[in-house]
Order: sequence, then C-alpha cells, then structure tokens
Amino acid sequence: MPTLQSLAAVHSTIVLDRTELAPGISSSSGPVVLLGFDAPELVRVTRPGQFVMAIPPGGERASTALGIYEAQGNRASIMFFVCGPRTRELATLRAGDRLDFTGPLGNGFDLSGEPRDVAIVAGGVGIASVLLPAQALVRAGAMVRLYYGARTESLLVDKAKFAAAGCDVLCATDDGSFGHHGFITELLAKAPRTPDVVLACGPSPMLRAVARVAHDLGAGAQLSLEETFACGVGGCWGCTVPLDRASSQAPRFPGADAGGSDVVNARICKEGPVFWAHELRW
Amino acid sequence: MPTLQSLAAVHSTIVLDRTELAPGISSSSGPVVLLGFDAPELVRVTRPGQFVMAIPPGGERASTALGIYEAQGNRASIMFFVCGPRTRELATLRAGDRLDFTGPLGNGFDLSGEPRDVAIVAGGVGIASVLLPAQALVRAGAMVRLYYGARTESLLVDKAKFAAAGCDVLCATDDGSFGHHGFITELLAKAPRTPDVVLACGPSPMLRAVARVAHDLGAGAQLSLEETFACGVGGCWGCTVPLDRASSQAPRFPGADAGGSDVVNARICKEGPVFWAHELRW
Amino acid sequence: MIDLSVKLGDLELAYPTLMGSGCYGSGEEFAPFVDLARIGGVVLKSVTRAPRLGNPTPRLVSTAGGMLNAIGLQNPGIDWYLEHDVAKFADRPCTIIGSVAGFSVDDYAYTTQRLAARPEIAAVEINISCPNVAAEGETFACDPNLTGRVVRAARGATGKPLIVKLSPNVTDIASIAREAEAAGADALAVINTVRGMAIDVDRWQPRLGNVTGGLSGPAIRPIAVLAVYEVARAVKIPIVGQGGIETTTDALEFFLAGASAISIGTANFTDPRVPIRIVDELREYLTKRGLRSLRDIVGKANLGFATAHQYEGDEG
Amino acid sequence: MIDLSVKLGDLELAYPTLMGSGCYGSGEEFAPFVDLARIGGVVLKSVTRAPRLGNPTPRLVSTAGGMLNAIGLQNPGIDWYLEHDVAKFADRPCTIIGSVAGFSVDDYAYTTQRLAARPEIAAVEINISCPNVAAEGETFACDPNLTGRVVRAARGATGKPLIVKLSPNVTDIASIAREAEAAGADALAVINTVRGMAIDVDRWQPRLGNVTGGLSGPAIRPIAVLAVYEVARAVKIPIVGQGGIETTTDALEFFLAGASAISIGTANFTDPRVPIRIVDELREYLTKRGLRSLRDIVGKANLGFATAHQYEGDEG
Ligand SMILES: Cc1cc2nc3c(=O)[nH]c(=O)nc-3n(C[C@H](O)[C@H](O)[C@H](O)COP(=O)(O)OP(=O)(O)OC[C@H]3O[C@@H](n4cnc5c(N)ncnc54)[C@H](O)[C@@H]3O)c2cc1C
Ligand SMILES: Cc1cc2nc3c(=O)[nH]c(=O)nc-3n(C[C@H](O)[C@H](O)[C@H](O)COP(=O)(O)OP(=O)(O)OC[C@H]3O[C@@H](n4cnc5c(N)ncnc54)[C@H](O)[C@@H]3O)c2cc1C
Ligand SMILES: Cc1cc2nc3c(=O)[nH]c(=O)nc-3n(C[C@H](O)[C@H](O)[C@H](O)COP(=O)(O)O)c2cc1C
Ligand SMILES: Cc1cc2nc3c(=O)[nH]c(=O)nc-3n(C[C@H](O)[C@H](O)[C@H](O)COP(=O)(O)O)c2cc1C
Ligand code: FES
Ligand code: FES
Repeated sequence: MPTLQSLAAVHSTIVLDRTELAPGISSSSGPVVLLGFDAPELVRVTRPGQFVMAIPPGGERASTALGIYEAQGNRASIMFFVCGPRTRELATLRAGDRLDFTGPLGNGFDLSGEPRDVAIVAGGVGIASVLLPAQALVRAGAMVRLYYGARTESLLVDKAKFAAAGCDVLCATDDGSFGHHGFITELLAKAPRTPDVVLACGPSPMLRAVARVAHDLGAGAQLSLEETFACGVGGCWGCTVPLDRASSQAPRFPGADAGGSDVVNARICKEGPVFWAHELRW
Repeated sequence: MPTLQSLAAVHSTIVLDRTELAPGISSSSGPVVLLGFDAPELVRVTRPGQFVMAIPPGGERASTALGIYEAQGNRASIMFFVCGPRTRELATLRAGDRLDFTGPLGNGFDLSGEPRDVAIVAGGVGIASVLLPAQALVRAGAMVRLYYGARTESLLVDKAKFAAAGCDVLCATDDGSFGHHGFITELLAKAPRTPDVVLACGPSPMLRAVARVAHDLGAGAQLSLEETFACGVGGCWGCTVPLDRASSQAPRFPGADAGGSDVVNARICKEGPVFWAHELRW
Repeated sequence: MIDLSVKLGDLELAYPTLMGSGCYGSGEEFAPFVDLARIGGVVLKSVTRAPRLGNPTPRLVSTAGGMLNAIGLQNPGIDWYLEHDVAKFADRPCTIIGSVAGFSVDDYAYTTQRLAARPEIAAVEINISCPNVAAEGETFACDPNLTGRVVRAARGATGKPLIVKLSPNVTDIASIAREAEAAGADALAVINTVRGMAIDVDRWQPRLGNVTGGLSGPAIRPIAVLAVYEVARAVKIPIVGQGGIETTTDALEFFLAGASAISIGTANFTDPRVPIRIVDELREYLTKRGLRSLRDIVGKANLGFATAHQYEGDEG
Repeated sequence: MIDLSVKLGDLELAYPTLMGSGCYGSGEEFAPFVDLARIGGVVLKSVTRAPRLGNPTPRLVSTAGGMLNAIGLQNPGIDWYLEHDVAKFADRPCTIIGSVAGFSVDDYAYTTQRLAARPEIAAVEINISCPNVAAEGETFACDPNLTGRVVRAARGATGKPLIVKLSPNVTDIASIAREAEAAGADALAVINTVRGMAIDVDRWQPRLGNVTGGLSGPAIRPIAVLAVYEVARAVKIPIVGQGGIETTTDALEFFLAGASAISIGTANFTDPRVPIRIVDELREYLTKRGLRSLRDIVGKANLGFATAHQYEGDEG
C-alpha cells in the first residue's frame, strides 16, 4: 500500500448531523449511527481507506478506530455500530456537539494500478471504509461492483448511496431477508469476469473467505483488517497481523539468518489497515 | 428521630421536568440541576428529611444519595450539584427519560415536639433536604425562619419557593454578593428569640457551627449529616458517625463493661441522616 | 428444566449467587428491594472475638470503575452477636453464611466454633484477607504457612462447610489456595478486595480515615477472573468467584474461569436488582445454548481445569 | 517562575512527565499530535537480547476503567535495534530513556551495557516486571534476591542513570524496592501493569491470545498510588509514579504520595493531548497555591515520607 507521510493531526470539530441508519437489535448490537462533522482539513488530506481515532466525549474512555465514511467539501462523516461503551458514548453526540479525533490514520487502499474493473466486498459496518475508494474509482472511470453482505436487510445501510455513486450493487443477507440468502462471498465467487482487483472490508471470517475466492478467481485482493486498537498510531504494537517479511509493508525486522523470522507481525494501524491478501500469513 | 418501619421500594419513574437552577462554575463545581419525576407512591410515604439512592442511567456507577426536595401530588423532585461522575450522569436526564431509585430512605427530622418557632439552616444544596420540613411546619402553624447560606448569590437557589411556603428567609454568601457577607451561622447567632428547635442540612463545617451556636442559644439542634454512602440502607457500615451509646438512635452495641464502648459508630444512612447535635461525639 | 443450584462441599445453594460479606448486612437491609428467596445466600458481615468500633471516617471513596472501603470490621463481638443478632437470621428465606475474622489463630478457632454451633448458620466463611485491618489481620492470607494454620484451626472448630476467602494481594495465590485446600477448606472464596488508596489533592491527605483501603467493583474484575482461573487449576474444591461482578457477562466470565458459584458485593450499591437480573439471565443463557445445568459451563474457558476435573468425571 | 523540572539521580528532566514504555513508540508516532519538546521524555519500548515476534493476537482487550495488554515484548533484538533504530532517536526534542527486558541476569547486563553505551540514550529503565512474558521474565520483580541480582548486574553495566521498574504483583513491594535501592538503582518506576485476564463468554475462551495480560488505566490507579506511598516510605531514591494517570488530579495524587516524576501510558490512547494538559495544569496548581516548585508537594500526603526526607533537607 502507499505509505503516506503523515498528514494526521488532532481535529476538534462540530457535529453537523446525526442519523440512525439502522435500529438497535440488542444492547451489544445497538443501532448504526452516522455522524457528519465539519472538518475541511480532514477532507482535504484523506485518502480512501484511512480511519480516525475518535475520542469519546466523556474523556474517560480510550479513543476508538472508525473508518472515514464520507469526505466532501467541509463535511466528513463516520458510521458506527453501537456495540460497547465507546460507541455508546459517541452515539450520544448530537448536531452542535463537539467531536474530537486524530486522523487521518493508516495507509489506504492502493488504487495506483488504475484498475478498470473492481470488485468491492463489504460486510456489515465494513461498508464505512469503502465509499471513498468506490467514489474515487468511479471518478477514474473504473467499473465498480459492490458486493454488500449483512446479517439482515436493516443492516444493509446506505446501499442507495453506492448506486448513486455509480456502483453496481449486489447484496446478500444471512437470513435471506434481502438479496442472496447466504454469504456475500458466494456471489463474488460467481463473478462473471475476473476483476482486476478486489477491495474488501468487514469481519475477519469474511475477509478470509474473500482471500480464498479472489485467489481462485485469480485476482489480487486488498483487505482492510479489523483488530482492537489502543494507540492507533503504531506506538503500542497491540494490533498486529503476521505478514511475509518480504512484503513492502512489513516492518523492518531481522531475518531468520539474524535470529529473527521471515514472518513479521505488522501493525494493522500503522502498516495497514489494508494489506494484500497474498502477503498475509494469518 | 422517629425510626420508620421501612416503606422503601425500588421506583422506576419518568422524568417530568429538568431545570438548571444555577450555572456551572468549574468541572468539579458544575450546575445545580432540579429533576422532577412522576412518583405518586414515593410522595405518599415520604417524611420530611428522607432521601433516595438515585441510580445513574448508565448502569455502571454506584447509586448516589440525594435528598427528596419536593413531594406533592404525583410529582417528587431531587436537586443536585454536579460535582462528579454520578451527578454528571444524572444531569444528562431529560423530560421523558427513565429515572430509577430506591427510597424513601433514612429517618427524617423529628417534628413530633410540635415546635412553634423553628430555625432552619441550609448550606448550599443542603437546601434540598429542608423544603419538606419547612412546608410541614408552616402547615402545622409554626413560625419558620430559613437561614440560607451559599458561596455566592447564584448558588442561593430557589429561595423564593421558601418565601412562598411561608418562611421568613435570611441569606448569607461567602463573597457578600447577596445578604449577609459571611457565614450563615453568624446570622443564626443573632437570632432575636431562641427558637424551639434548629433544623440544619449542609456541609459538615457548617453543621458543627450550627451545633455550637444552637448550644449557646440554648436550643436543641437536629443535624442532617453528609457522608459518602455506598449502600444507603445500612448494609455496609461505610457511612458512620460517632454517637453517644445512650442515644435512642445508637445501634445496639456492647458497653465498656462488656468489652465495647460508650461511643458507638452509627450509620448515617440508617440511624440518620438526622441526629441530635448533643448526642453526636464527632 | 434449568438447574441453577450448586453444591459447595455439603452446602447446597438454590441459586449460585451469594451476596458478598460486608456488602449486604444480614439481607434484611435489602429485603424492601429484592426477593431474598431468589438470591441464593448472604455472607454476613465478618464478626470478631471482641467488639470493634471500626475505622475513622471517611470509610468509603469512589474511584474509577470501583470504590475503596476501609470499614475496619466494625462489629459487636461474638458474644453480643450470638446473644442479640443471630436468632434474627433464622427467618431469612435464603441461606445464611457466617463470616469470621480474627487476629490470632486462636481467635479464628474460637469464633468459628461458637458461630458455627448455631443452627441459623449454614456454613462459615473465614475472612483471612480483609485488607482493612492494619496489623496482623492481613498477613494470614499472605503467607502459606499462616493460611494453613488458621484454616486447620477453623476446620477443627466445626464440621459445617468451611469457606476460606483468599486475598489477591499476594505473589502467588495458587500456592495459598493449595495450603487452604490441604488444611481442610471445603470451598474457596476468590477474591477479597485489592489494597489501594486515594489522596485528596486539595487537602493533601489520604481520602480514607484508615489511609489505605480495599478496592472493589468492576475495576478489579480482570484481576479476580485471573485469580479464579489460576486457583481453579491448583485445587479440586469449588470456588466462589467474586470481584466486580455487575452483569451476567461478568458472572459468566467467572463460571467459565472455573468458579462454581459467584458472590456479588459492590454491584448491589449500583442497583439492588442486579442479583435477580443475573439469575434470570443465566437461565436464559443456558436455555439458548441447550444446556441444563451451570455445571456444564464451569471451567470451560480453562483448559487445565476442565481436563483435571473431567478426569474425576466431575465438571463442577 | 514555576519550576517543573525534576532530577532522577543524574537524569535531568525539563518536565516531570515521562511517556510509559511500550505505550508511546519512540515518540515519533505521536509527533503529529503533541509538541514532543514539552512532554519531558519517552521511555522506549522494551528491547531484549534476541529478536521477539511477540504474542499471538488479540493482544488488547478493553475492560472496565482500563485495558489488558499482552504484547509479548515484540522487538527486533538489541543488535538490529542498535544498528537500525537508535540513531533515529538523536533528533527527538525530548529526553529518551531506553528500556531493557530479559530472561536471565546476563541478558540484562548484556543488553543494558550495549544500549546505555549509545549517546542517544540518556538513561536506562530495566523492565523486570513485564507480566506478559509467560516464563522467567516475571519472577525477577517478584523475588527480592532475583531483583537484587539483576539490578546489580545492570548497575555494573552502565554509569548512566538506572531506573528499575517494579511489579505490583507481589505481596510486599517495599521489600523489593529496598533491594533495588541497595543494588544501586538511581530511581524506581512504580508500577508496571497488574496481572489480569478476560474471557469471551460467547466463544468460551480467554480474550487475549496470551490468555493473561497486564491491566492498565484508571482502574489500577488506587493500587499504584498505594504502591508509590509504600515504596516512598521504604527508599530514599526518587520514584516515577505511574498507573492510570489521566488527569492533573490523578498526577497530583502520585506526587503527594511521594513520586518525583510521573509516567503516562494508557491515557495517551484516550487523548494524546493529555500530557501537555497535565503539564499546563500542574503549573496552574502550583501558581494558585503560591508554590514555586513541584518539589514543594512531593510526598506531602505521606507523613512517614516527608519526615524521613526532610531530615536530609531534601523534599524531593
Ligand atoms: C481500522 C478500523 C476501522 C474501523 N472502522 C469502523 C467503522 O467505521 N465503524 C464501526 O462501527 N466500527 C469500526 N471498527 C470497529 C470499532 O473500532 C469497534 O467496534 C469499536 O472500537 C467498539 O468499541 P466499543 O468500546 O463500543 O466496544 P468495545 O468495548 O471495544 O468492544 C465491545 C465488543 O466486545 C464485545 N464484548 C465485550 N465484552 C465481551 C465478553 N466478555 N465476551 C464476549 N464479547 C464481549 C461486545 O459484544 C462488543 O462486540 C473499526 C476498527 C478498525 C481497526
Ligand atoms: C443523606 C444525603 C443526602 C444528600 N443529598 C444531596 C442533595 O440533595 N443534593 C446534592 O447535590 N448532594 C446531596 N448529597 C451529596 C451527594 O450524595 C454527593 O455529592 C454525590 O454522591 C456526588 O457523587 P458524584 O459521583 O457526582 O461525585 P463523587 O465522585 O462521588 O465525588 C465527587 C466529589 O469528590 C471530589 N473529588 C474527587 N476526587 C478527588 C480528589 N482526588 N481530591 C479531592 N477531591 C476529589 C470532587 O471534587 C467532588 O466534590 C447528599 C448526601 C447524603 C449523604
Ligand atoms: C463496603 C465493603 C465492606 C466489606 N466488608 C467485608 C468483610 O467484612 N468481610 C469480607 O470477607 N469481605 C468484605 N468485603 C469484600 C467483599 O465481600 C467482596 O469480596 C469484594 O468487595 C469483591 O467483590 P465486589 O467487587 O463484588 O464487591 C467488603 C467489601 C465492601 C465493598
Ligand atoms: C500496550 C502496552 C504496552 C506496554 N509495554 C511495556 C513494555 O514493553 N515495557 C514496560 O516496562 N512497560 C510496558 N507497559 C506498561 C506501561 O509502561 C505502564 O507502566 C503501565 O501501563 C501503567 O501505566 P498506565 O496506566 O498509565 O498505562 C505497557 C503498557 C501498555 C498498555
Ligand atoms: S494500536 Fe497501537 S500499534 Fe496499532
Ligand atoms: S452507606 Fe452502607 S451503611 Fe450507610
């Protein structure tokens, strides 16, 4: 992935809008909330696939990683699934409230190959990290097909926005309430043509399936990985994934010859969050 | 004090109204908030000087002791000073939200002596525990004078309500911004007549002063003590104050003869929160 | 039909939830808010040989995710306690477990013997780990030999189920647990509070009258879960897990770590409905997974434990 | 003019705030958010003799009022570290303190000697208490003799300021502190993380790849404040207090307990602006009270400490 010289900063912004995109199901599976905020500087420097570390307003909880969903003009947005204390606290924010965060962080998707035919696979709130790449690719004239999977129809949030952005949208739900009844990767496997590249963001099991399917299709896959973060900036080594030492993203580390190893644990927040599937050793 | 056979219960109520009676000064000295809620059952059984243990909505923090301020018809209210995490959480409640608490708890003021001339001394939010006794006494035909002290004028909240209730209201502020410039007990000391009884609620230093002044005036004083509570119902012995073993409120405990002591630590939440000043051994 | 009952040695509990010693009075205090017939049992406030006035106030301080307490074992002493208080416990609709603290091996033997002799008392827990009593009180739980001696003494003083409550303020809790088991404990309560303190930055002095106190509440849960996990691998007797249990998820962490029962203390100060809520939700949890008994999950996240205990065909 | 500088042995810090080892990378990672010239110093991630891949993931779990970590000391080993990384630390605008971990007394001597020899490194902290490495790594800090031996070895390996980081997972931290002081430590870092674990109740398995981890954050603050309080009464060398410091009030608790400097770790994950905010507010706090130096408040809530140290006319 393109390693960006950091344009990150602490941003203190004002919430512009709050929308509940999906209702809550249980306390550990709350609503999906969209927060738009005034952050022209962030919009200016954000690359597709980057994230922010949002600081929960109470000032008592660790900041939490959230993908940058929209970025246009003065407004950027985050979209999150309320599943624990930090997202619950962020969900209390209303228009006019203050939202602080650091970002943009991480390296985004690698679109430098100027792919003409791209398959984007999103699972659940993974959708939050793929709107910007989809828009950028369409703008660049690529044909983009979104494979979008979720537990149930109500969690297939904002699909219209992707159609409007010029994507061809295919959906799947675990319960069959909308689109294909089953896993979204089953649709990807039936792709009419082999895409130039597959971009994916979602839960690990889905990403592993994407890696398999893309390999079978003979396409390269860029996966945006999820892991619990602490610092989000490469300072704590808490968010690693095993990577081939030969990868351009692998942190510099001694090889077996020098007592090291040829598999290196790379920081998802710093070297990632996007990695080439074939370079992962997970 | 009259030991009440417990009429306490867990109450799950709805907030009817929220008023900010005084603005915040600093993060550890936030606004004074008044919350009215629908609790006819509480109103029915509450005696002047009792309190509730309010359960902060988040479900993560210990419940906190708050005096029952108003109690009329189906509406009761609490008034609190936002000074820490729990009161901060309670302050987020709005009309329509749910407020749970246990109560009424503790033994109230002893009005059985049918006093004709009563001095009530309140310091800061201590005011929250003295409206009900003031109203009861006026109703019983007593002459009630309220001595009300606070740091500054803005913290002398709701004094009009006491005047309306038929009290004669005297005020003092530490900064002289309203009424007497100094301690409220300095005004009590200059009382024209010796009241039949003094009722007081506020910070400990004020209560100690009230005890001294009442003693000099030759009046008995009932003090509603403040202490950090945990259970609020007598279960943890965390909120004690040294009391003369001979006091009717002293928990049963062996005397010096039986290896015990003639000073006993009584639970403010259970045996109190109101005690006769002359029985305290603090 | 879901079975939530548990056995701690010969002690049978209808529900796996005990109320922590010192947090729940004798149950009566919470009766207005809770159906005591559904809470399992109450561990009474620790009692000592002689009366104790307890520590100076403040005795409580709230901290991040928990609280500090330094009560100092205020209690009327065993004589007065037996004469005036114990009879009242007879009509409690739940199991009543006595708690004994002391300052010498003999204290424990004496007080345990006298308390356990009473029919109102179903079992005795010895608190050899209360961190609030400045002097010797603490060391029992911090030294394997002392633990062995005091447990043997208490064991000799009663045939009723004996629960030994361990302190987390040690380098190796498993070694202490082994001593307690060898000395005849029927069950272990894991853990008591963690030693801590808070300072008043305005007044430049400790916030507790006793300077130091015991930390409890959610803040110590990870410490307690690990203690249960390690003790469960070291002994075969049942464990009563405790330390920051506030929700059913919290309770499940302890059962999965190897606890046969749990104890709830500080959470009762958050909301007295917590114990009943946990019992109801434990039932749902088992039902959802098609399990019939709590025994089916005890130690299931603790490989070493599970294998050791399966060897005896006993998963609890 | 307020003086916030502190001296730890011969180590001079412009500000009393260090960034905790393993929490702040080498400073560079936080440079976009913080003026490193105002944070005092960074304690680097611990380095070992041989390269280490670290623990399997998950390595982090958030808990009530804190978090668990089990990184497993991932690092490239001292050779590679000296060759590729250390030179970069030269241009940091703040003090850089190396951190050394190991699995034998010789490891500590060897790695400390090689690291301390570099001019980029102002001082060395030895992490004899990292709770994340299953085997021997931990025991050093849990046994007075081992602590003495390892500190003596590190002391012999360098003349630069030597900070020894203590573990709270012991029965008596004061006795360990005395050994470290006697063995030649210039300062003590109190405390490292508290051992704990969390269990995934859906998957019936530990939430950390390493099963157990180290608890940090506000949840452990009362434990850390007490540890500083007790160590301050036991030794005369300066203390770097740490464990859950998030606000200026938190920091003040540590200074008043007897710490000469503080270290901030987990709070940087909450908000990277915390260290600067604390420095600014400490200045206000002293100004409001008409004090001129942090030394005027160190140990002021710790009577035993204050008297002992005043005797030498040294309040720090
Ligand atoms: C690069 C990156 C980008 C991301 N982008 C997004 C995004 O755009 N939108 C989004 O919604 N999320 C995103 N995530 C995920 C998001 O960071 C986390 O969901 C968020 O941190 C949750 O924080 P929390 O405090 O609310 O929940 P936490 O408390 O951190 O975790 C709560 C989760 O843990 C579970 N849990 C807690 N305790 C237990 C237990 N004992 N047993 C079993 N389960 C338990 C809960 O059920 C819940 O699922 C992203 C993550 C990364 C790494
Ligand atoms: C019977 C009774 C009735 C009461 N009635 C009322 C009432 O009607 N209204 C009302 O407002 N209050 C009342 N109180 C007091 C009220 O219970 C407490 O103010 C409340 O519990 C505060 O809770 P909290 O979590 O918000 O603050 P807590 O966190 O419990 O305490 C915060 C307080 O501690 C201070 N503090 C925290 N940490 C430190 C530190 N390190 N150094 C120095 N200071 C520190 C804060 O500045 C703040 O003042 C009553 C108390 C009792 C016993
Ligand atoms: C206020 C208070 C008083 C306590 N008193 C005792 C006691 O007398 N004896 C005892 O063995 N444990 C005592 N404990 C410890 C609790 O029983 C329990 O073991 C500990 O608090 C951890 O559980 P928790 O986090 O659920 O409270 C006390 C705890 C608190 C908070
Ligand atoms: C993710 C993480 C990694 C850590 N790594 C190290 C380490 O390598 N060496 C060390 O001595 N301490 C390490 N620590 C401990 C911290 O330096 C600090 O002592 C501890 O977290 C308590 O302070 P805090 O609550 O402010 O974080 C680590 C802590 C965390 C949270
Ligand atoms: S979260 Fe700290 S290195 Fe990635
Ligand atoms: S707060 Fe528990 S006894 Fe008063």
